[in-house]
Amino acid sequence: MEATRGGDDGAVRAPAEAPILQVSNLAVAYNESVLALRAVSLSVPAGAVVALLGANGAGKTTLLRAVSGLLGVHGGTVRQGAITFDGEPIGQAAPAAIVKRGMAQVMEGRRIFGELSVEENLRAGAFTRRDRSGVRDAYDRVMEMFPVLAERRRSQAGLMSGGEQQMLAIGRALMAAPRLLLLDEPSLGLAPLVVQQIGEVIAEINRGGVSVLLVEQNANMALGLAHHGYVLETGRIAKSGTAADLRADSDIQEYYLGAGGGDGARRSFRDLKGYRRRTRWSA
Amino acid sequence: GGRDDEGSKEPTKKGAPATTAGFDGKTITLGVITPQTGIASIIGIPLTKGGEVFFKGLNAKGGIAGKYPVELEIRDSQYNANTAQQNYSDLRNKVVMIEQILGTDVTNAVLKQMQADNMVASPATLDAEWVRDPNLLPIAAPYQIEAINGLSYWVTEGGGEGKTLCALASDDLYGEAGLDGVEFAQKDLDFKMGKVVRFAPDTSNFSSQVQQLSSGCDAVFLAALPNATLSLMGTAATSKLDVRWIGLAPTWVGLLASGATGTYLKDHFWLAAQGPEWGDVSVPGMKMMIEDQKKFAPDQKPDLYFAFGYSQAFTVAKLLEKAVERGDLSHKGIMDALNELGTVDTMGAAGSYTYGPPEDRKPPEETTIFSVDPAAADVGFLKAVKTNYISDAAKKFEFPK
Amino acid sequence: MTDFLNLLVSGVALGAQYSLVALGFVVIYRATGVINFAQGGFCVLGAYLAYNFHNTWGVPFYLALVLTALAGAGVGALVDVTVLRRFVGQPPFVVIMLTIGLLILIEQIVPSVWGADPLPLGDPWGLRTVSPGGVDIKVSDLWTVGIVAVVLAGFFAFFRFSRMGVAMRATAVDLEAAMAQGIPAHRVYRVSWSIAGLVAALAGLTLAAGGGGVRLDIELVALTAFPVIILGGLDSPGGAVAGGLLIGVAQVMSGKYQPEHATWLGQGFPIVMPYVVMIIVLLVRPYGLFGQRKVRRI
Amino acid sequence: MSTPPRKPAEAGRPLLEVSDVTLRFGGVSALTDVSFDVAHDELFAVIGPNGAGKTSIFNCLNGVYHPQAGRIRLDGVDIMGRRPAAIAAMGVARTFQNLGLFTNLDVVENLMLGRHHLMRTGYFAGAVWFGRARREEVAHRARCEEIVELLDLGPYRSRPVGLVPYGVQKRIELGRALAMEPRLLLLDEPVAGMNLEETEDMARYVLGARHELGVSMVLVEHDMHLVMDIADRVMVLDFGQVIATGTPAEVQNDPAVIRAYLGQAS
Amino acid sequence: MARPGTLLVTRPEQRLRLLPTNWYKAFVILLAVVWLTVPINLSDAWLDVLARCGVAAIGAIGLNLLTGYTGQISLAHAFFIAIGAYTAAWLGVRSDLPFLLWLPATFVVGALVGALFGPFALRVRGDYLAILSIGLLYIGQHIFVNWTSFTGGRPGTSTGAPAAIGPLDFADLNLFDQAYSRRQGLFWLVWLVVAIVALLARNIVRTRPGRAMQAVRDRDVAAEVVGVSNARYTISAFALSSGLAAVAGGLYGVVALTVSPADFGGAPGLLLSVQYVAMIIIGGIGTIGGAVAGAVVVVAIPRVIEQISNSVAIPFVGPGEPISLFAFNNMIYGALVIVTLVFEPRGMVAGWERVKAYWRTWPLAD
Ligand SMILES: Nc1ncnc2c1ncn2[C@@H]1O[C@H](COP(=O)(O)OP(=O)(O)OP(=O)(O)O)[C@@H](O)[C@H]1O
Ligand SMILES: Nc1ncnc2c1ncn2[C@@H]1O[C@H](COP(=O)(O)OP(=O)(O)OP(=O)(O)O)[C@@H](O)[C@H]1O
Ligand SMILES: [Mg+2]
Ligand SMILES: [Mg+2]
Repeated sequence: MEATRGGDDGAVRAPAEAPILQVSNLAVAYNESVLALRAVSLSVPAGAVVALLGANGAGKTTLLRAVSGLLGVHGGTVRQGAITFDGEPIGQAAPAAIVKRGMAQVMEGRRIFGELSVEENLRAGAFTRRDRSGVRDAYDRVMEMFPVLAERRRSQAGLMSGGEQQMLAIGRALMAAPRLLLLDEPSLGLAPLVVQQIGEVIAEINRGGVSVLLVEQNANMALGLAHHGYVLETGRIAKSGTAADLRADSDIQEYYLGAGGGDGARRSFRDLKGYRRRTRWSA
Repeated sequence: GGRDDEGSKEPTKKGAPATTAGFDGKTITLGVITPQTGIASIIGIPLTKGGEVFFKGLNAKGGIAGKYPVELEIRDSQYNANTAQQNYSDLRNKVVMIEQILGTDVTNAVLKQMQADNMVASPATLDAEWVRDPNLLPIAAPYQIEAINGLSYWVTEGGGEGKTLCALASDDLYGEAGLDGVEFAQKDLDFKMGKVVRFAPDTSNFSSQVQQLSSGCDAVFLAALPNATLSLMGTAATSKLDVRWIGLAPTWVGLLASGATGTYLKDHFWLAAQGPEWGDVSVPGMKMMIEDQKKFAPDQKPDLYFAFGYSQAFTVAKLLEKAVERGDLSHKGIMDALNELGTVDTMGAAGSYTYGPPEDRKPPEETTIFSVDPAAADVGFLKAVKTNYISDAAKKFEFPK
Repeated sequence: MTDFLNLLVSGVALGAQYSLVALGFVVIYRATGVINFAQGGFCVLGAYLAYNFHNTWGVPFYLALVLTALAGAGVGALVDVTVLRRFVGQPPFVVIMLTIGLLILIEQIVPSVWGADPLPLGDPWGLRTVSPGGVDIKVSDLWTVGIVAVVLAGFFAFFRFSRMGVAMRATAVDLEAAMAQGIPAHRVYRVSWSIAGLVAALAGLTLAAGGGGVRLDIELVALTAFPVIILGGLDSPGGAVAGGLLIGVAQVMSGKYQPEHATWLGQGFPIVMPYVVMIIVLLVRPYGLFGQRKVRRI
Repeated sequence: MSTPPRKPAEAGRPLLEVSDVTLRFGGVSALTDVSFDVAHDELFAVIGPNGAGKTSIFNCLNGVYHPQAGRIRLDGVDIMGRRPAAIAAMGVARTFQNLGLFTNLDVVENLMLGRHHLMRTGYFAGAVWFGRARREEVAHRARCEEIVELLDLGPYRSRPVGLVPYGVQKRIELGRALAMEPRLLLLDEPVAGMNLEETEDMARYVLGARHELGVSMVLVEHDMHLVMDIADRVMVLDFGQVIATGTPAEVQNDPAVIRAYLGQAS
Repeated sequence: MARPGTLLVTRPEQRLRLLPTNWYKAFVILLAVVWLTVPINLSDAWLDVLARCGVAAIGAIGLNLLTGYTGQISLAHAFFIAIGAYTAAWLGVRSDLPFLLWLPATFVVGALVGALFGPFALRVRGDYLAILSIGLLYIGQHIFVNWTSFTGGRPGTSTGAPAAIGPLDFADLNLFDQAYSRRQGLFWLVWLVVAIVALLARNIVRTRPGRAMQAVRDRDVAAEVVGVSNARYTISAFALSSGLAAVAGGLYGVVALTVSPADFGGAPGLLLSVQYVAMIIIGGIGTIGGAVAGAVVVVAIPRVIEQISNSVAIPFVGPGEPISLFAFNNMIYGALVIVTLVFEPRGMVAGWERVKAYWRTWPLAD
């Protein structure tokens, strides 16, 4: 799809100075043995959309887990480095406490509560909120955004189609009214029209002052929305810069956007057979 | 190791017995396999206590034959057949005999192994089928006799003549033994037989049973275990079931005498059990026990099972004395001693039991009829109505060969 | 007819006791997906605590009832804090094993503290009955039914209106996702174990009241509650009560009528009966009468 | 640039014939009178909005769902009402939208499970080991190693697949499906969650498999570039109904399809 | 970290070795030596405990095939053990079949009965199945009590079936002019069967049927879709597991000489079944070695505790103290279960793996 906004687009709020999320020099290991992140530093300025790109297994999800305090569930530990949220270290905080401070996420693999109804899923998303009217407004907005969910309010979430579940996962994260939203591949399995819509939603939320850390394989959309971007490669930050810089980068075009970045020059998937890939940029 | 180190070295005739498993030349070690934890420990603990107190008393006098003190190796069977087998394996080369083993299932579970080892055990269960088991040393009148005596008392002295008797029995070997007695009594005594209701041993709600008994019964014979009796009597009292209950010894537990149940039982319940009223020092066996109890277990509350354990230990001591006299404390030696033992008189505590070769054994026939007195804590709420009663019917009962 | 009504009443009373025990299972299951084998232990502990409050420390009975409930909740919370919280996120299997370990401990602690002999609770209900229309109803049974009703209503309100209600179920379905929604798993578990402890203590108390006595084998009722919770549906409070009543009545009725009319079913059938009912119901409805089907979609 | 889409094989009857399949869940109609054919060696794509019923078609094809009406034939044999395992043994393989890997087993074991229906070792032979079990293990493992090689799964080969990254799991799924040596391969969103590079890899694997093994495929995917590039024919579903079937070019320009699914972009 | 050895793997056959390294071979030889010498050096009482451990190990392997490998939770294991014990009594004692006939026949009967229960598992799942299986225990008890001609009713029946393989009568062993006690002989016999069962089970789980079982466990719908019939493998796992339970039951009968419903029915049965579940959890779910290790620990630990606490003085514990020795023993047992799980929730085998991994990476580990 077409990139609609860039970092320099006037429609998006200019990011404020102080980073809302700061990850510095982070190393993470699973089971005391597999090093998934090595010395990763990254920051999300308050009010900004930051895209995080990277191949499968690069460690994107791991980074989000570290930020949201969920590493322990997977047997992961932070080996070194620090994470601050709003200037305060959250390295040791419990996931619930972190969410309570204003961080919500769309998890990899949807992870909706299959046995709960759509409505209950959304209520669970608003767990940390006490303002009833705010919750009701958020609920109405989600329903408006995804009419499919409204139709199936009372049905068990687990029976819905993959894409419908993904919408629910996004809706659930929005219910928390976060200040920082972590999105792990929100467009996964969504139809093109809906992807477009999600892009708009993210932009809109961001206009409302919410900072976003966006992990996406749909690099076109991600870099279209983001002010900044990082590229993660086998646990290291391989590239970073403004979205515009990244879009102009030839490697990014090669691996994420399709050669040339524009539509005309895109390689057809049929012609891949003899194609030899360029060597990677990172060691 | 590994070999059965069973079999004593050279039985020395009439001299000091040779050392053997459970006897180091000085101390005689006996095994106990009994529930010390879990629900059945209500019975197992006082029972074991009674035995311990007896042997403390005996040891104070020097021990068996005045020179061999006795030690008990107690194992907790948890009332579980499987555990009991392991308890037995553990004990078999450490003890001269099993002084006490509680539970029909538990005893059944180890009986086979005991036969292989020539081990003698004294079961704390009054099953008649064990009267003639060469490896067992039962004491007191079996359930059948208790039942017959109880019913006989009801018919002859309790106004039961010509009336209708119903029965409520737990659906296990113990209940069956009781019902055997009822069946026998029916042939000999003048009463009509009403409903016979059986219930699974772990029943906890007796409303349907009580309702079945609510019409057409003047008296109800009861073979149950304490926990069942508690539930049952609560329901019976609430339904104001107006019958005469005649319960076997294991139906009893002190809590029955408390509260409204106690009031109900006072008028409606007789217990047919062995031994005199607690503290009835006119009976020599009881006198001896009370003396020992005061000395060695002053906190012990009146308790049927304690008294039973005491009498049991008394009988076991007699057997050991015989074995010492024969100069052989080996497992086989004890079996032989049991065959030669003759009559053991518990001085009124649990009747006189004639041992000897299995086919000649003859259990005692006396049963005491108790009534419930909620105020009489000093006798364990059980007042003897008729001490060591022997009915004519009981004398006719033949034990299976 | 009064015979039948009397039986029905006893069946309902028995069923109410089952229900109360079963409700304790349901909370834990809803929040953790674990069948708590220690529930019977909690019941026993509750009964003995009630004994202490009322008899040893002389607290008036109805106050003792409240204190017992609170103490039960405390026991649940304590168990959670000391042991269970280390197991958040472990597979249900492990936690079930853990509850078995707990049961073994409680089974030994209780007689070590209070002795093995049954004790009188000394409740004012005793064996008192009321007899509307010739049907005898035990006062203690009326109270049991009342307590069940209150607890059930509390459950409904809790699951309906409290954030914790949804949070519990969410936690049971997907712990990690729940934590990612800001649901504090530790607190959810503590709350559910406390509620389970509270309900268990009340169950223990009602079992000991009405002449039953405070005794170790109160624990066994929890075994009988297994078919009850399955019959109703492991995660359904309403189901626990419905299942309890159904089994209670069926058991009492079969106790009377099976020996009279269906002797071919063998001796001691009423004990097996709950399981037979359970198996039949499960074959028709694999998740019990009111249980929620596990969602399985690919 | 792009080679012209391959013609569906004219000769003989199609490999897969789906006619008038209707599937309802309570009130929800997931599929209404859906009909299509897939020829031998054809790559047939199914697209449509979320919840249109694409996955449900797959579920009907391999016997997980039982449609209320309609007929499904594989090579002329009616497969409606058969159990999934039986259909799999007839040569229908699939990948799952939400991943259906055996998470505690490693990569090779997962692939070996794909070959389950090609093997014969039973409990007895397995327990004895020497003889058939050993022979089969050796032979089939060798085939699986080839697939590991082909899909670049080497680095993950002995890890429980639950612990490997999402994208790799998708590749393992493809591998397992290929290990089944199917006649018909159903791919449910194989490149979801992959970046361009990985999508290209996946496309290569898929096209390679098609060339070398000659499998027919049904592809469900939301990545329009991929679909339009590699599919021979495309069917579009909306609310469980077929709204268009045709070559990628035809479908792409169908106004109904644009309205319901594609939007103005692409 | 890959083990250095695996780097050298070049052909698939090499991955298929049961004992991939010399360490494993040495370990197996060590086990064999222990097996041979233990009866010479231990007292009969301990041999009895160990024989029971071996019996339990066979049952636990069976349960692990069902629960650990196929993911079906069953608490009816005691029921199938009972079936085995009664069948052995019937075939071995009353019909006097030799060991090599009655033992396999026990497996067959157990497997058949298990297969009958299998279809329930297809309909009812997870925890519901677990409790449904408790129903089987109670119904089993009802049958055992009432079907007296087969089971002997409540008092039970004798089960000292023959234990001779050819000229070697393990119940009364005479070898090279040396007589061995029944318990020595039975130790050798039982653990021989354990070894055979473990080997066969190990082979099953690493070949096609075993993989299929694990597939059903991990994701049953997907398994079905790749061609693994859920019905077939669930039912056959039940058959296999109950067949092994029955073998355990048959051997239990040989060790115990008599069985009755009090061993297996109702509440005692539930206790026994729960113990089997404890074995596989504490040993390590989904491993054959774990089942064996768990069985040894769960069966032997109470006896070990008993021995130790009998010989040391512990404050507040003992006659006249607030806590009886026996209550204390059980408390320790309960506490041990809890502590083991706290320390290593995935069981002893996982703990062992951890230790191994630690040493392998030792210079690197911190
Ligand atoms: N629970 C775990 N245990 C062990 N290793 C893990 C675990 N989770 C992830 N890893 C490893 O950590 C690395 C990074 O994985 P991660 O899931 O963060 O990648 P990702 O960038 O999110 O990939 P994808 O795009 O496929 O989602 C991978 O090598 C993966 O195998
Ligand atoms: N087992 C089921 N029970 C109830 N409804 C179902 C079930 N399976 C599918 N549905 C419904 O049928 C419709 C079609 O679902 P399906 O999964 O086939 O959609 P899809 O086209 O694959 O969508 P997506 O692109 O989001 O994966 C959806 O509305 C879904 O909720
Ligand atoms: Mg990821
Ligand atoms: Mg789909």
